[in-house]
Amino acid sequence: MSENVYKNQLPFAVLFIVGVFVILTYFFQVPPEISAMAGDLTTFGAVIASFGILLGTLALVRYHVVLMYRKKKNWQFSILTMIVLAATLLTGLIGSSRGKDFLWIYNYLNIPINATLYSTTAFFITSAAYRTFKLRTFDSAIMMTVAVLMILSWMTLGNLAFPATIEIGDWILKIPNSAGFRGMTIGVALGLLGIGTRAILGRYREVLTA
Amino acid sequence: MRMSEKKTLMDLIGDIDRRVVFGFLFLALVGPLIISIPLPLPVTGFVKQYHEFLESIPAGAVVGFDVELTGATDPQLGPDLTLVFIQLFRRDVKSVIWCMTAESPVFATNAINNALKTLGEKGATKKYGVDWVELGYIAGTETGLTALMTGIRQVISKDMYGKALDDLPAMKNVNTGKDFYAVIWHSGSAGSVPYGIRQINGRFGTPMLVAVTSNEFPLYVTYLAAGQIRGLIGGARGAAEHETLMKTAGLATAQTSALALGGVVILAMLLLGNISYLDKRRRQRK
Amino acid sequence: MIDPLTFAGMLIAAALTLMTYSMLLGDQPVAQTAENILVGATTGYEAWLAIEFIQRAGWAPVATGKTYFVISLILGFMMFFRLHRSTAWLYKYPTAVVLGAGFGVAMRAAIFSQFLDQIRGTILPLTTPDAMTNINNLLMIILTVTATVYFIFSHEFKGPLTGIPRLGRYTLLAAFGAAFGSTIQFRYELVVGRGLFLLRPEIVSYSVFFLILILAALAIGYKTKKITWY
Amino acid sequence: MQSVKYASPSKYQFGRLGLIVSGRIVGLLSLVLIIAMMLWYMEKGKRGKLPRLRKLAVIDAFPEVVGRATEMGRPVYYLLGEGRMDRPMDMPATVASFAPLQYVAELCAKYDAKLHVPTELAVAYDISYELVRSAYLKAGKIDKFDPTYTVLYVGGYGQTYYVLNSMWRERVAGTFIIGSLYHQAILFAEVGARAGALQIGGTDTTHNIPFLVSACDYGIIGEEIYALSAYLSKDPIPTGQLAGQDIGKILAVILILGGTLLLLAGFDIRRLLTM
Repeated sequence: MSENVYKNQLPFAVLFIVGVFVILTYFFQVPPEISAMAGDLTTFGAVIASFGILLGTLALVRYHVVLMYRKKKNWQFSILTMIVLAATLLTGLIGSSRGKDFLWIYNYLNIPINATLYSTTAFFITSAAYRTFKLRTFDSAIMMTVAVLMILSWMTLGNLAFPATIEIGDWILKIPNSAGFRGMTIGVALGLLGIGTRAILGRYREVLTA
Repeated sequence: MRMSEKKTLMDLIGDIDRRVVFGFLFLALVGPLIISIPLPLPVTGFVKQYHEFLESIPAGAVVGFDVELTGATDPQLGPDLTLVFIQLFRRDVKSVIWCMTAESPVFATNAINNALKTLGEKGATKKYGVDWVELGYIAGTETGLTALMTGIRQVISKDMYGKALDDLPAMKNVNTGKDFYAVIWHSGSAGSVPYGIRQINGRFGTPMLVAVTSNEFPLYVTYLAAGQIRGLIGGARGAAEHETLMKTAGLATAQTSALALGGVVILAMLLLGNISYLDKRRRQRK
Repeated sequence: MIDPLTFAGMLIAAALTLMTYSMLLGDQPVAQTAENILVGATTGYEAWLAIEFIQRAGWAPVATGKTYFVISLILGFMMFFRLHRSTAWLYKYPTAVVLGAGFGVAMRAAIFSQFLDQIRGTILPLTTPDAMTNINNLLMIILTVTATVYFIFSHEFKGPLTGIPRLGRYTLLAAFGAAFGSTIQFRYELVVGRGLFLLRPEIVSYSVFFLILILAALAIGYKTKKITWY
Repeated sequence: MQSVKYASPSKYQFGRLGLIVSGRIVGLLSLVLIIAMMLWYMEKGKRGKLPRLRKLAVIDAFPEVVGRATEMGRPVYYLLGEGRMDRPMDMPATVASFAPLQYVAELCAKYDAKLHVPTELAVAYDISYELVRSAYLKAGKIDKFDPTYTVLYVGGYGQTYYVLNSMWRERVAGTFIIGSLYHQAILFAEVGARAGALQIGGTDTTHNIPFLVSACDYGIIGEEIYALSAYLSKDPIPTGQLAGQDIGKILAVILILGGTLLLLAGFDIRRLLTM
């Protein structure tokens, strides 16, 4: 067997077989054991991804160790990262993911920063709107007008000033908004089918770096 | 930035530093929580319907109560949950509470304690087991709910605090979804409302009232139109309207004022940006 | 009474919340501290959950008789061969399984929920008793069709037909505007939520203290040029 | 969103065919039709008959972004978003992002721009690492590929925060934000814009497209991210994929318009679609 076969061709064969198997077992009447196998393959995927996470974590640790070892700029922060990382893993090891200490880290370190980070989107949306929503072209005028109408429709002061905004807002959400996103959803589904077909047939070589 | 001599006012309002924008927005969103700014608030038909249904529940009736709050959705739904308990206790309606999310029971307990505190003397007369029962966390999402509504005692025999259900007076005539006068559903963004619509309203015809986060609100309007739910409240805005109807200005009202001021900030920024842009374009054309 | 550990947690959470908001000023040590804590905490969290998942979904079935689950463990382990360059190509096999299973499920689901259901939802009656509903339904059909046509790649519309994709483009822009405008509300509510947390009676005095501390530290930093102001 | 409105197709029972699971017949037919059309056009492409494609302005912008970064001597960031590889409905957008990633890596290697690919996605991390590495290897500039830094895994939401701060820190000059993005979309795009980057952004998560479209210099809308790989590919055959997709769109339009007309005539084909 030449090197190219098991390095580049066989993986695509595996991709093809797994993909076609999962699709066919869904549409055709097959014994329950076989359709269960298709479900198990998805679980396999998740298990493999979990190994991938461990591998990635190792790479991140290596990156920070290199930073600390070479005393690169701001290397002190890497110590902090590594301490928190080690503490999280250690509390998990001691009491599992339902343990008190593990949850303490999750509740008081992960959640507050994460929720705050999520909420900063409010600020960035506002500044993005200020920076880009200009009456430059007809296109941007449409987008901006609809956005302003939507803002007025959820704003209590907007409702008082223009009582019609509530109904206009509902109508925009119900008709043009759903129509636009529906057209887009149909397109996305077809794009997904297209790229999936190509990947399964081995015509999308980038996915396995071949 | 040293070029400011040459800049006109129009240029300045078109190029405000983003940190200034952030500052204004932060003040607008957090300020009203510290200093209460009462802003006028129109009450929508949705909330009126919700409120009127609660007012129509006869004293002594038992309602089911599903609470799905989490840390993330508590700011939006918590105020209304407290409000509903105040209303139920005031009207001497009994409630049976269950949760299908593991972290939710504590939020229900908190809301009840807040309601009892707000009611003062009337609150002191309310007793656990007589006026409300907490069943705690029920596993299994829709399947779990189906089983619970088919026969509560087949699923659990004790409440959250380990007391036998048969010792609790409020549970005396309650065993299935049919035995509730109504079911109130406080859902986060878990999207559990359809379970209730299928398994309680669909099977037994028990009326349902629903409170959801504001981003989920549009999804459930259709159920209201179809009569599958009898009242719908969306996010803090809905709770604030409910507060207006109950004549108690609280957290939800403060939140709604904050949102209104936030809206003013973004509209003002859009206006300034466009005035400056149009002015620039006019000058360039000359 | 709150137990001390919970209380300490809430104080830390309040401090971290304010430190994270300082990120809005630009990159500086206060925000970097919060960043590095979050990187450590989430990477650790994900890694530990991955270990538990491997144990639960990969190893437990093997132990209870479904021996073929050992394949998932072997495939997973093959990922580690990437650590050495000469064996790196072995990672392609597990990756192929992930891609195959993923695309299989995605394709079979998309054809229903994202394709047929959307079509079904757009076939609407035009002869209901309510005239308004009829107009809305007609608009819905026209706008959906034009928005779909907008994405056609292999055909360029010419002459009066250019109006079709153009109307589709306007529909999409209106939808974008609507999503933009309505999302703002939810995002503002998130800030309000964080504000309510900081203002909880038991920690509000500490929040103010942390805020002053952070602002003072940043002011000194910017004043002494230790931190650059962009 | 639709799942709330419609019951899953398998709930409907319209007789039983022995071979095909009931409720999935129309699905299978449409899937077969669309895939067959793709294969047909790919076959045609092999014989040199390629469909003419409409221009996608963003394609020409790729070299521009990298070239500008080279001139300024500042880095290029490629962000894959949060479409986890073990979640089938999120994964395709991430996979669609690999072809542009390879292209960007090739450009960066060619023009000596510094590339950074931080990601929170486990398996995608491995794939992009190998992709970027092989691009540098082919360009003969493997010394420019930093094995610990160029492609970096940062777990969970820590990645968002890391990217935001480091985009500022390094004064990023070009960002590519392509994949399945949720709330990260506006964060990345706006911070990148403030840091002075030229940006290309696209996602298929419908409600976050507006933020990328408004905050980036070049927007890629919905389905276009799946088309990118075909546009960028040097192999002419993948364009057949796009022609096949177009047949799918025409099928959708015919079904919608025809279905409505039939409904006017009193015949409801919506029931047939759930067969």
